Amino acid sequence: MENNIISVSDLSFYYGDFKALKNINLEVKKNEVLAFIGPSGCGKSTFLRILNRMSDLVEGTKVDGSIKFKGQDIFNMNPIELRKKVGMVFQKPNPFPMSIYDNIAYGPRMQGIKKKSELDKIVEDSLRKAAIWDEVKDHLRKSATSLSGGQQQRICIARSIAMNPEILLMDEPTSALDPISTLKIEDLINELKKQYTIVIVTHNMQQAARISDKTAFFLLGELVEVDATDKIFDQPRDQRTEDYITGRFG
Amino acid sequence: MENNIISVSDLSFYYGDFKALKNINLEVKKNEVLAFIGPSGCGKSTFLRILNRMSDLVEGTKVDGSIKFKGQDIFNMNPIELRKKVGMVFQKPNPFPMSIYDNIAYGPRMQGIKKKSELDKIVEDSLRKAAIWDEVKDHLRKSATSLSGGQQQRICIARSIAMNPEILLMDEPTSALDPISTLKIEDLINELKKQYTIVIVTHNMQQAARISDKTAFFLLGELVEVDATDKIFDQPRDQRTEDYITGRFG
Amino acid sequence: GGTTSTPAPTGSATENTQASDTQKEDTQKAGGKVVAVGSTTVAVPMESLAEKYKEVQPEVVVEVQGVGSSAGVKAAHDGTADIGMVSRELKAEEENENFEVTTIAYDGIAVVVNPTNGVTDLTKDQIKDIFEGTVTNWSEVGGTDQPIIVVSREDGSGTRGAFEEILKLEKEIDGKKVSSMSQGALIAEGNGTMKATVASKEGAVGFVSLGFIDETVKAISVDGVEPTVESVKDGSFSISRPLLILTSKEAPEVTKEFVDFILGDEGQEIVSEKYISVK
Amino acid sequence: MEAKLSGNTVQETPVAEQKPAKKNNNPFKYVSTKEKIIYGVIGLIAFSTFAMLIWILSYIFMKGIGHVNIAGLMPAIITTIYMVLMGLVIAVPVGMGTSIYLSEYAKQSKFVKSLRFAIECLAAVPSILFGLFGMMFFVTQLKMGYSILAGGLTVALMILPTVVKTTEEALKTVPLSYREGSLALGASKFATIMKVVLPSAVPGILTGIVFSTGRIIGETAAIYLTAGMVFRVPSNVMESGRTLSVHLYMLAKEGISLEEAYGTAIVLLLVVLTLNLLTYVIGRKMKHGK
Amino acid sequence: MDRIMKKVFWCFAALTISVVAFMGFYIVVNGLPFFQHTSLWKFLTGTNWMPSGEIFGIFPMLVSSLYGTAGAMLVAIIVGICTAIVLVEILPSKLAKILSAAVDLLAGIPSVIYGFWGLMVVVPMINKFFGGKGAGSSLLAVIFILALMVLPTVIRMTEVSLRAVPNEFKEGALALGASKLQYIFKVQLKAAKSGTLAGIILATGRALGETMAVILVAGNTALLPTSITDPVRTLTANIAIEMGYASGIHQQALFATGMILFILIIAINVITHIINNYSERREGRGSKA
Ligand SMILES: Nc1ncnc2c1ncn2[C@@H]1O[C@H](COP(=O)(O)OP(=O)(O)OP(=O)(O)O)[C@@H](O)[C@H]1O
Ligand SMILES: Nc1ncnc2c1ncn2[C@@H]1O[C@H](COP(=O)(O)OP(=O)(O)OP(=O)(O)O)[C@@H](O)[C@H]1O
Ligand SMILES: [Mg+2]
Ligand SMILES: [Mg+2]
Ligand SMILES: O=P([O-])([O-])[O-]
Repeated sequence: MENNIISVSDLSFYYGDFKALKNINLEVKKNEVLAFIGPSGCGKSTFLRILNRMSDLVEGTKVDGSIKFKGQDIFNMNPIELRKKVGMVFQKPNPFPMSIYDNIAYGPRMQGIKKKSELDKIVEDSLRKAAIWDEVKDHLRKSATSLSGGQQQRICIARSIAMNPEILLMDEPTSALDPISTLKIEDLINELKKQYTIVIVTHNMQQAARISDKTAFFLLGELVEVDATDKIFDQPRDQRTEDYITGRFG
Repeated sequence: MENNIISVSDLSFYYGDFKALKNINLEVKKNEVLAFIGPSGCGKSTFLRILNRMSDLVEGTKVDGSIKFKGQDIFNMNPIELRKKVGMVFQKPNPFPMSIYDNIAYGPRMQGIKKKSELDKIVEDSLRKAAIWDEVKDHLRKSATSLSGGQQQRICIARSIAMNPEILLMDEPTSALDPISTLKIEDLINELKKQYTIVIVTHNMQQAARISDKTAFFLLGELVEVDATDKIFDQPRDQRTEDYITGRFG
Repeated sequence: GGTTSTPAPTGSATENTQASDTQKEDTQKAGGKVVAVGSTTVAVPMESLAEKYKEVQPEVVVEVQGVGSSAGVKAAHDGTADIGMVSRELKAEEENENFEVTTIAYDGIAVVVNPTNGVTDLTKDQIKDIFEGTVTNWSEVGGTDQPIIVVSREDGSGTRGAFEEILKLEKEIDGKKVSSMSQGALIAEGNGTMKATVASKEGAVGFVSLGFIDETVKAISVDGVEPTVESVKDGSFSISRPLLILTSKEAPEVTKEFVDFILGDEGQEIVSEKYISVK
Repeated sequence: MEAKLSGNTVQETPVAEQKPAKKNNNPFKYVSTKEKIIYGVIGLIAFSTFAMLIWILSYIFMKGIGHVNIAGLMPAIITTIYMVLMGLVIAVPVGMGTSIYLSEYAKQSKFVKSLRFAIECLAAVPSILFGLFGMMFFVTQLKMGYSILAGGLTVALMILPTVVKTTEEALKTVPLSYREGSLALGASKFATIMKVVLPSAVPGILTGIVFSTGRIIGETAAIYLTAGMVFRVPSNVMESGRTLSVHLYMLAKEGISLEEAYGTAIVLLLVVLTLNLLTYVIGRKMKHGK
Repeated sequence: MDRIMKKVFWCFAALTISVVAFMGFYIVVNGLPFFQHTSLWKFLTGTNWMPSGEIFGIFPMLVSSLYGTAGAMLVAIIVGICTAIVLVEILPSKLAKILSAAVDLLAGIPSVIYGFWGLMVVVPMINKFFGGKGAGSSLLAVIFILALMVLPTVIRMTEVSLRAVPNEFKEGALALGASKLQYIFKVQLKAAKSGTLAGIILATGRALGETMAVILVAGNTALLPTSITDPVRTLTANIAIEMGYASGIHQQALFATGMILFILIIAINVITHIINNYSERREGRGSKA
């Protein structure tokens, strides 16, 4: 149990009267890559966004149940502190309209780090870890929005890494990218999992198969099944999972 | 040869000084589904948009070579007439901000069809062919923009069909859609090919494999290879095609 | 300039005003319009005259635009106006032999202060000093200790021109005669603004046409003489000037008739309520 | 390790029930003191803006409410309407035609860009300059005299750049995909503009028109320098007239009847308010129509 | 049909262009001869304006116009941006909607009403608290009224561009553990820069060009102000006040004043344009690399 970095118990979530998540129970281990799959609208994003309380931003929502991050109830935490430890990467790469350097330094500066040398180091480290240092090291002052989609996405990952989080949440981080960029991000994820715990939402089942240790299948707000990825893809326990995976669905 | 509805010979295309397409030669047979694949920026969309001269809209472009539609040089045709025969469906569903009915009736009305009964018939037929009649028949007066993405895309297909074209060009028609809507559109394409010639651009190689008879692989403005789809995927002649298809690329 | 000026479909219709009884509506639309442009001072009696004239000549419309004396001369010359209204003597460069200048009344210019001001009488020299800015506190001229706020009119105003001329508010710069009015004076646009400004600022002093005097401001006696219609008429109040109108010698009949009306008994009676009639 | 399947019996979680409540009750729970101060300052500044608005409006309404004399102001109201109609009738077709040409037909050459820039500059020119021009050119040179015509032409000129610009902006917001969709169906360019582009741009164009109307209603100097200030219902466009704004200005200047000035100000405000409301209603309708 | 309509639209465009060109030309032609009488330099730097003596120097008015505009903009920018932030990010959306409508109302109030209110309320108040040579009619009153008048423009444009900042930025910042204020000041305002700037430029033009409201509260003394409570005359007021009384060389001088104003406004536009182009090009260059 101590090994669980996140424990979700009996979580339900409502948009107004609409119950988007129904009594979810789930545990995530340290340094594990967990993939969420499921048809559109099943609640993958919703769930992911609760994990770092980005869901607070939506008005008129309600949570039931509890989520513990390293044993601490996240709803009793300062959300700002929580988000520093639980980073997030979005579907559409969203670098800020500033230079590459400022994008990465944004978080550390926010935390009060002012010293140039220290910032330089963080920026370089993060960009290296995000496997994009070589491509951008000569134009750190260039606007991040002028990069290609795949590069932007890696900048966003670097931006999260610069905060030194413990968990990285990724919501379809490659769905806006071309196949080659996608491959690069997947390689990166395989690299990152040595250090971080990663929860990733994906539409693409091949992707889930390629990169994740465990896979969770959502359907209509329910968590149907979660298990080792091989197992989910080869011999799912639930008929619905099987239907979905074999593409005979809906 | 008479069977070729489109013959492209030695076509080059320039955006200003940039040669986006390089000496393309290609033939499309009647009632065939031809898929264009290739990495981002290789010129798939550019090529597709030349086929119905939507490329005219971009200033500062230049075409070399010829394209024949049923033996007639398209660059000597009235583009308006050409576009009536060569319909187009775009990546992002783009229904007009009018009712469903008016969307479908837009083209026929433009051609001078005013009679209500006649229009009604065309609207119903087109919606039926686009496999969306049952979903919308009771709200034909509803705004088309309020439909879901997948429904909107089928409305756009119906809108093209209402013009009774001979060819349908589709530029990544499912890339903005969820898997279930995608499946529906794919089924629809399989249905439509009985009647229309279809040229489709897709990012998704599985999709190309599922729906097309022939596949053309583009790379950096060149048409590397075009052949029966099975062949392209199982035993491509060109090394570059193989690299791309197996994902070991770039 | 002159006759062709009257805008719009007028022209021919003015000639047969006699036909008015049969074609009343037509003439009213097409014919009688007299446009009077110029001095804001003259505009006041002109409005009353126009109002009265409507009873005498219902078909004729008189438009009065109080925009300033110089504009009046210009409008008359270029034909924008049938009547130019001027509240000062014409300048040399404004003389034009094709135009007739008619005095319709005489007007006094009163020095006014805020009603709260204790000062009631000033000499001409004191007034000059005040407006030139050499005297800056009311205590220097017998009032309470309060800064004087000088309010003047805009350059080109007939009232200001006449006021400066009569009080010799003039000096020479580079051989040119210029106004010696304190440059720090507030500028009020038109007689009305002048009155409103003086009425709303305690230490203010300004000057307006006699016709504008009411209880919101206090008129000062000059050298012991109160500014009234009578004192101007008998010449004991010396700050006065003629009110003029400028018309083309080839003015259309409607205009001439209106001018005749102004100079006639009825017209002068209206004028004499606040001004000094020419009779 | 094993994830539990969902749909199990609901556990009792007393903490859970308090959470949402806690979240909503104190939004400042984790806000630092420094930030609280910043919030306070910003809030105060914003509040002062609205306090000012309320101050102006209430001041004028309190002072003038007993002196609203619509019948007495009829000449000014009618002149105002004339002026607005005249300005719009001239400027709107010309302005819309211009922007349609510039954004839909013209090649985006340097020349077109500089034209667009010239028009943009003109939009920033103060109205007094239009008045100056109108007075010298229309009133004097073309011998229109002080008249509704001269005034109308002047205000038309004044709003023309605004109409061009707002129409262009509105056309810009129409997604390219609409045009492509229509053209790909074999529609001609003109048909595309009339049937798809313009209808989608209507809300934006309308806003521009309302904005221009507001500018005409509120204009003073440019109007009295060209349309004069005769307080009477004009019977044709060659006659002079006095709009509400000019009337208010005259009254404010004269200072004779301040009550009447306040009353006029109220009427003027009501006209503007109605106009605003109208835009809002039309805007909403358009949105829902979609 | 298509071609005919193209011609028709072309005619409209040609008409607009010629009208625009003609107006600019007209003002210049009527203003230029004046500079035979007084040199441009003397005109701009002369401190005396005495039309009766044919002495024309607009320096005090130029300075007053610039002071008034700068002062008003300073206030309007600070207040406007703060108000826009409150509307977009702090207030619940329903209330914000109502207040936005109120801002529109503020924008729709004719300038003469601002002037009138300024004359009746602001000027006496300034006189009471600060006094001054003009008994309240002052540069301060001008700044106050102008700030109030251009405020809606600044608020509205800022509000619109703040709203246009993609939600992704907000999510990105908050997901990094930024507080709301940190997001607003470090990301959102930066992203909304161009729209906000456009609003500021627009407002500056309006402040510089405003006439009637200014005439009513400025005092219209053509002297160089030495204190903020001194009465002033702006370029626009100069034209409006004397237009009716001017003739001959005096009138040309007013046209020349108009020309200067025209050039000032165009200069503001050109500068903005250049700045815009520059920053656009910088971004553009980046995207190709
Ligand atoms: N802000 C919201 N307000 C109301 N309902 C919402 C909101 N966001 C999402 N929903 C609803 O909640 C359900 C789950 O949405 P969610 O975005 O989590 O799905 P998803 O699994 O991420 O889908 P996709 O694969 O399309 O991203 C959907 O039915 C959606 O319509
Ligand atoms: N309007 C344009 N002006 C200049 N260059 C263009 C333009 N449109 C496309 N290009 C260039 O032409 C090339 C081909 O573009 P095209 O859009 O045809 O690619 P694509 O294969 O459709 O890519 P994707 O899969 O991303 O849609 C690219 O290098 C692109 O940058
Ligand atoms: Mg999602
Ligand atoms: Mg493409
Ligand atoms: O308006 P005036 O009478 O002073 O010219």
